[in-house]
Amino acid sequence: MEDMNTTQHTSQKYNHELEEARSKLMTMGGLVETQVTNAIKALLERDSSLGEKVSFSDYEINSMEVAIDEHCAEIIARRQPAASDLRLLITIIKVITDLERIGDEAEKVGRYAVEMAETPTYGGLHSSLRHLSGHVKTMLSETLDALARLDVEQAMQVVKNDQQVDDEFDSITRQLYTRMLEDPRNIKDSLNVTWCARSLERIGDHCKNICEYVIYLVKGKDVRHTNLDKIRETILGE
Amino acid sequence: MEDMNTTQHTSQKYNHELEEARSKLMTMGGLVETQVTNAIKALLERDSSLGEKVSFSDYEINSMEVAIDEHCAEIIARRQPAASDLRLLITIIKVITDLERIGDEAEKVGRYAVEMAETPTYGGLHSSLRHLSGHVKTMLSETLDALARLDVEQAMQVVKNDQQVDDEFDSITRQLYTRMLEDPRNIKDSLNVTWCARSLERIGDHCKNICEYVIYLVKGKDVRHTNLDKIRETILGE
Amino acid sequence: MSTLGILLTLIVLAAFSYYIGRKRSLALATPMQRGGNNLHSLPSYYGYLVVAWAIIPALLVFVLWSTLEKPLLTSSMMSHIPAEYQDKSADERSLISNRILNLVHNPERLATADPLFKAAAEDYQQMQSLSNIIKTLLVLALAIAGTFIGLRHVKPKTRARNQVERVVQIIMIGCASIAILTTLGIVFSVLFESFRFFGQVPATDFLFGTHWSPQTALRADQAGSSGSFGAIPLFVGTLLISAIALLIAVPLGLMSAIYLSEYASPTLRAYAKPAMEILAGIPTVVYGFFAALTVAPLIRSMGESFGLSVASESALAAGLVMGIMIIPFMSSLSDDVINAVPQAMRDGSYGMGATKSETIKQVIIPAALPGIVGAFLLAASRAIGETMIVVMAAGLAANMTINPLEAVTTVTVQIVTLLTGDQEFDSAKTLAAFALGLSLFVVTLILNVVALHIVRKYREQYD
Amino acid sequence: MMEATLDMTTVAKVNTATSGGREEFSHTISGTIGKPYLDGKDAKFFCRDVNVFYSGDKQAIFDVNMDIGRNEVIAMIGPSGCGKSTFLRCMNRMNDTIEGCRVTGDIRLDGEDIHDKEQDPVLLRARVGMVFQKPNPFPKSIYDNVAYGPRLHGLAANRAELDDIVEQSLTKAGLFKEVKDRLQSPGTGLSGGQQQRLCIARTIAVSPEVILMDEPTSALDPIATATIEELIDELRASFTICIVTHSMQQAARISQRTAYFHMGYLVELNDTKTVFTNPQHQLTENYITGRFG
Amino acid sequence: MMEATLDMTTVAKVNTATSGGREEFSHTISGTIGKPYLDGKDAKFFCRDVNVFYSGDKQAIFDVNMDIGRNEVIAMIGPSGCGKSTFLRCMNRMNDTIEGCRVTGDIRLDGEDIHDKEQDPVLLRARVGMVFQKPNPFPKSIYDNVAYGPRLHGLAANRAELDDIVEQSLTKAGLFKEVKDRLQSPGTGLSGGQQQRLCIARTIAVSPEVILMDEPTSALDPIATATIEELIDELRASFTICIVTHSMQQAARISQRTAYFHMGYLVELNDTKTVFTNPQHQLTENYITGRFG
Amino acid sequence: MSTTTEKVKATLGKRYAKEKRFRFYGLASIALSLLFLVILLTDIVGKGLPAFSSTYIKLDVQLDAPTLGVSTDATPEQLRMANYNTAVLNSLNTLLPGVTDRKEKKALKGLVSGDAQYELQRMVMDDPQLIGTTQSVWVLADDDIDVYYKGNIDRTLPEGDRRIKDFQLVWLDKLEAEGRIDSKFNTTFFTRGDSREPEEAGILSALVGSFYTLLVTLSLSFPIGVAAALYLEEFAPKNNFWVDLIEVNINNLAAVPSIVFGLLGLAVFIQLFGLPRSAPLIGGLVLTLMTLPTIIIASRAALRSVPPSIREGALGIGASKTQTVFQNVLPLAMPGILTGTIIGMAHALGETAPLLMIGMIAFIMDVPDSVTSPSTVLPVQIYLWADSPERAFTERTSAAIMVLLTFLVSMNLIAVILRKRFERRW
Repeated sequence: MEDMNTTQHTSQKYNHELEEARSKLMTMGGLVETQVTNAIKALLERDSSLGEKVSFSDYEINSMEVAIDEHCAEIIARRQPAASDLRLLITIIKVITDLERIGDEAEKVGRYAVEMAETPTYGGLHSSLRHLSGHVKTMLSETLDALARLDVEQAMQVVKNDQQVDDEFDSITRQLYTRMLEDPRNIKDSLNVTWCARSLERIGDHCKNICEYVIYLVKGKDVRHTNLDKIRETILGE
Repeated sequence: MEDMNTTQHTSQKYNHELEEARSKLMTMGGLVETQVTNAIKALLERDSSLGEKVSFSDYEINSMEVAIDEHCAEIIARRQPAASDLRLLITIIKVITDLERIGDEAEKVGRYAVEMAETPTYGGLHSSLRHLSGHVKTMLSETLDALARLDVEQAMQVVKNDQQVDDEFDSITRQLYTRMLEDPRNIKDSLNVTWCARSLERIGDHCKNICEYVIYLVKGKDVRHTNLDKIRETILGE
Repeated sequence: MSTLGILLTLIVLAAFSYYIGRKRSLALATPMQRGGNNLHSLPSYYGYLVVAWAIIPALLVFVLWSTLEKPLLTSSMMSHIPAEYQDKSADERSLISNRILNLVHNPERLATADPLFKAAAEDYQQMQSLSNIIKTLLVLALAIAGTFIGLRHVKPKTRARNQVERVVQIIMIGCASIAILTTLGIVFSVLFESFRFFGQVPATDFLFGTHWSPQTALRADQAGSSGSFGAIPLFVGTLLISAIALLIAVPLGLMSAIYLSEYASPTLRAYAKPAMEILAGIPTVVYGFFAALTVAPLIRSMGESFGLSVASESALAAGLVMGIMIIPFMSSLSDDVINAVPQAMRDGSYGMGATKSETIKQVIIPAALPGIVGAFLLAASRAIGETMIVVMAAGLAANMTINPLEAVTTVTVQIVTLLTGDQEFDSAKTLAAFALGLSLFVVTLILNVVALHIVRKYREQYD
Repeated sequence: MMEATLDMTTVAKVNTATSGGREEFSHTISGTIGKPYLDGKDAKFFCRDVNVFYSGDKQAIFDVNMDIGRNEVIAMIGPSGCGKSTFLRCMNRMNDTIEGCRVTGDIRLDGEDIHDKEQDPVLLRARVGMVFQKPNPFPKSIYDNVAYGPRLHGLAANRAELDDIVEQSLTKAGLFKEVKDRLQSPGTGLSGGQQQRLCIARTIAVSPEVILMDEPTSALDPIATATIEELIDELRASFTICIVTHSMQQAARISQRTAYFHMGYLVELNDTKTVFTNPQHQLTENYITGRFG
Repeated sequence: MMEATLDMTTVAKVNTATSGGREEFSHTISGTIGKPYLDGKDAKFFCRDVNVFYSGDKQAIFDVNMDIGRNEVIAMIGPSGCGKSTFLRCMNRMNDTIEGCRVTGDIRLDGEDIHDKEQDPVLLRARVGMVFQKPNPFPKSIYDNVAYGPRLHGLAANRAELDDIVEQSLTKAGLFKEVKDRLQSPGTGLSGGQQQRLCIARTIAVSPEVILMDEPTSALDPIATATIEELIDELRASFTICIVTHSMQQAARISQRTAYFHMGYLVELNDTKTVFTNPQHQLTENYITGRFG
Repeated sequence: MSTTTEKVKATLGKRYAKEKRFRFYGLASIALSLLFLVILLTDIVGKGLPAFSSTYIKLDVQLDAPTLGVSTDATPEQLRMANYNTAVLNSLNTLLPGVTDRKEKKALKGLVSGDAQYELQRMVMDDPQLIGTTQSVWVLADDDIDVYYKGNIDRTLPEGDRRIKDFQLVWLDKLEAEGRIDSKFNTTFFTRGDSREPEEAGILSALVGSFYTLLVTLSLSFPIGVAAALYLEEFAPKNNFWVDLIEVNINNLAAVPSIVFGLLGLAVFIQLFGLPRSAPLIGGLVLTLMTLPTIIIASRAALRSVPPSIREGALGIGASKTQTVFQNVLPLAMPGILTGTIIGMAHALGETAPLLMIGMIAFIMDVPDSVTSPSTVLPVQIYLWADSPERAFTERTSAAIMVLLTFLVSMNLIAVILRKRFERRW
């Protein structure tokens, strides 16, 4: 089976239910993306009110997670899905956990952004942080794109990009360490930045997870905890 | 329905499959617990070889996660479970994600333990860290216990305890900050300790998640992202 | 040995050959694990196989011999009588042969018989006993030889079961073919005599003539000596009586069936159905008696009280009783077809809010209609072919009328009249009966085939 | 009225049939668990203390209480012989056609007692249509099958009206497209699934308010079953539908509420989602999850 | 032998039946997808290029190739009329009993060609037992039902041996406990599920190597079905089992491998888990997920 | 309330009226049919019951040797040829002395049945010692006397309109006063063959004839019928020309008028094969051909009612086709087959028309002793008697019908019981 099943179920209602689960997922994804964007914006532009907004908006994502989980459980109970439908539902169940965690991380970033809004500059860190958050934002939006379009190629791209995010995070950590050594007054700010960077890095990890689920959904193969070359081999080679 | 269904399915094989899923879950839980214990031990006793062992053992947990996921998907596809059986499977699918993350955190702690084995002392932090890790260990083992015995009371206790862990983490963070300000040479170590504490705190969070799933599994009610009083009300009051 | 003796001996032989056949197969078998053995078939099949070898050839020869014995002996006997008798006509020769055979069967009369016949009879007796001895010996020899041949076939590899089964199947095919033979027998016997009849009386006269008076004159100079054989009055009479019968039987039978299967309580059904069946089981001769002695006088007296002239053997009486006779036939056939309509159909209609009678009229009857039409045709065929009632209650006078109060005669009545009593097989009068039989057969055949076709199509719909 | 019946405490010790012998179960059925009652306004059918007896003393249904809502699909499930079909047949008094069957209790359709002396079963069955296990089209043309009910009850004043009713009913049953060129050919010539849809069209044609379905797909293959299930969902917009099914999956797929019957008792009546993800009674749970003994 | 048949390229344009009319599908069936072949050692049945024709030119099965393993439960699924039952009946030559049915191709049981002239269908059927859709116990006592086969084939030398076979067979069929006190009562007096297990016991009694089952639970309720499914799983230890079922869930529950038939073609034969979580052919996927057209 | 409800309500009254009417028609049909049955049976029973008794007259017969013309040591042949007639006459003369008129004399002799002298003959031949004694003997009265005593001759009619004249009535009154007239159970009816004299006529020969005929019919039609049914239902290839032909033939033969079978018997068995006329063998053959289709059709129906799953089950275990059929299907179908056979036999027993064709209509006094000796059968006997004008024959006809019906009803009863008994197993 090369592509996802696009024909319709005999039961329109079943189609509708699956469609609903997917669109809820995408809505949640959109919400999470907004949260992340806002958090990053608040962080970079030191917008404390936006940061606050982000930290208060997390409950929406949380309640969406619960609702989608329930919806999926109901579909499984009522429809006895198999094959691609079942994979879709399991993927959704898994993906929303990651999305919710991304939301959590965004919330944290938002909270730190409020705290850090007072700090004049992050010094040289600003550009690194901007770079990292740009990367993570792209990664998230590509992830959601791969999820929406069930695009395996793009998902694999994201998995690959996660390494870059990790590398960037490492470089930021090193910079912060240096900065703290340079001037102990920076320690508090630097620590906050570290936490933010850490959260952003984790968002990247979650994106990677989501993309792995997308590959599972489309290809029926679980590629988690497998290195990239192997994934490529598994998916395309065979 | 007051308790979990303990009667047997007409299909012995089905019983067996569900039992297997559960026991795999418990095995994974055990493995994670060992990892966490080892990681903490390595951290507190500055045992770099144990820390290395922990950081290399994570792949086992990862592969277990994939295997259990697959097993659950197969049962759903083949058995069309409903009611408590379905909740069990969904819970397992959800719980293993958290377990795997706990494993990841343990791996991180292990890695930091290796790094920090050189450091003579953590100063006053040692006892705080010991305290926190003791707490987390208890929490994890209580969580696994609640999971094994499907004990809602205990699960609720764990959910409650998470707040303590968070508080302890905050106090450690504050101590570290002070320590870094005191002597910039401590910064590197302190940062490592922070990361470890952070990981331990996250393990606590994951334990809380798992316990919320246990409540869902037994009571059929999703209590995630609900505050504790409300949970009590939902579960016991109604 | 007598026929019975030979048959008994064969039965004993069969039992014996079964026994040794079975025994032998067991002796040849090598046992395998769990009680089984290497025989292809169960031991009893080997027994049956030997029996088949022993009995079938012997029995065939026996039957063949017994059938051919008498004609052969007779012809050989006839060839031995003096030449002056050989020239006689066939009739006379058959007369002579009958007389000789008579002597053979009644030996006490031999003493007083014509010496010529006596010699022939004695000759015949000798040949007969000789033939009997040969027959007995031959049959028994064949049976014993068969047993041995059969025994030689008893080997573990022999597919005894398959062979026995083939034999059984051939016997069954033979049995099934008797139906064809019967039809052929009917067709040829009736056709043959009918052709002879039409040789004497033109078919058109028979089919379109309106005057029926088959009595050939005793003296040649009497008027109408040849008789007249216009069968139209008979056909009209038959149709009249049948129509009366159907007029009574069809509505009554159909409505009874409907009531019994759709309305009646189980108790009523339990009593009424067997009661109707009794009506069906009463022999026609009883109905005839009833019609002739009770109904006909009753109708006559009732008719007279209304000032109508009613013949003592009126078509009405015969038709009425025939109608009664056909009621259970009609009702049981209708009952069958109504019950064949699936319950689901009724539920469907009740579920729509139909009343019972609406369900019956609009769903069940239309669904059962082909079956009911088939039943009607079969009833008609039955009425046309019915004999005893009309023989006893309808008249002999071939009136061409459709007045049910007059006497009419029917085809079957005429056949019986013409063929009972003394007959000469060559007279037109006797042969006319066969011609009538032919028309009766053809008409009922057409009705039956059409009816059965309809019923079969109907059944297939719900099977 | 809800209060009056809620405190009813028919505590029955239930013997659960095992496929082998009979084994005593400790679960008791005390009233009905779940949401058997609806707001008075929403209830189309209102059933209280329904008991059904078969010839002699054999009781098939024990004190069933339930409301059936407007435009909902309610599914009745349970092991064979649990009384689900018997209960269904109470609702249009089809049990009247069974010798020796006696129904007691209060069943109301839009507030009218269906056992009332004034209530006519013929009229009732026009209002409460029924579809059966085996497709049972009459041996008439497709057109006449659908026109049967309207003709019977004199619902169409003339041919044009009748044509209209037939076309609409067939359309609603999702069959019109498939048969519009052969309305005069016999209904028995259709495939199993089409026949069943024809039966549904026939039932719709008299514009009933409620449609009862007694295992409508048990004689059909999965494909035809899927089509019928889809149709049932569409029909919900215009009718109240009660469906008995031995396939719990089917109940899960098509119903809004599910009633679980056990040995003549209504054990649980709840939202379908709840029944299949979190049933309240142990017996329901056992049945749903395949723990039969 | 695998290589020889793998490159077979029966490319057939398939019309998928929709419940309404027929619609052309673009999917092609070119050979069988999945794992139709086993190692020679493991294969109990070996089927190559099996074609079945009904009276005249109607072809019911097209070039089916499959191996059936020892002690596996292989399930055959597919829409009605897909040929799954027909194929099943090839394997013990039950198709011989159907007028005008012609089977071509190579079917081997343990390497022996079952269509060989030397091969007696009667003996074949003793080796390849069959259980049918409707429980069909003979109207004899339970004992005689089970003893029928052993008597027929002369498997028991004496009464004690026969008793032994009967007891063992009933025990294997999970029925002995339930009926041991009434072995002489008629088999038709049992419940549906018990009857079906009796039929299984009857089949086991002649110690077949393979048991074919043709929708063995379609006439049973869910409880009896569950018991039979459980039994099938236990029987797998001693027999090779081929089961035709119209319930894909059943196939999912009990089989090791699942074969999907479509319009006479074997579309996919794969591990059951694969078929139900990740089928390889679009047609299989459509059927499994309920996308019928 | 919806418009549907209103519309439906409007039509209800009319619909229920129709329903009632229809129901009534059905009930009336059944009532009418059963009424016919009751009338028929009461008519027959009413007419036939008297035939089971007959009137006897007690005579004191002097069996002196001279009158009889034999002595006590006479050979049986001589005893048989003795003159018993005179002895009877003498005793009558003694009883009713003074009869001189020729007509009256003849009437006097006609008081007792012609059987009286044979009754004496039997007595004497049984015990030659009776010769020389005077015996008091109950002898059969003449049929007219019998009819009179059963109340079927009205004394009040003018003398010319009745069969018993005034002087006879005087005699009878005298005899009755002496207690010499009595009514006893009619054993003659069951122990004798046909006779021209109604009081002597019995049904024994017809019964035996029927028995032989049925024996032939049963022993041929049952095995052949069952074998044919088995072949057609279980073995015959479908859509085969010959098999279809056989089927069409059988179905058709079942509905061919019975008289046509008579024609067949006449033309084939008697003319072609030269088998003896009037023999149970021929009757049996003809009836076999006639009942075969019935048995085959009934057997096939019985076979078909055995569910195919039974066959599949047996085949699936490895039974061959023949084993399946004989071990599983046939035993299950047997009750149905037997029922069909019994019903076929009942038809055969009641059948008349074809037997008329093959000459079983002959006047047979003797009881047949084999399947080839000339005989008649019960229904033909009924037919023959029904034609006889004597009132006493009408009685006996009805009585014979009662006997025939008894047989038929019991056969049908057996069939019903059989069906009931074995139906339960399904």
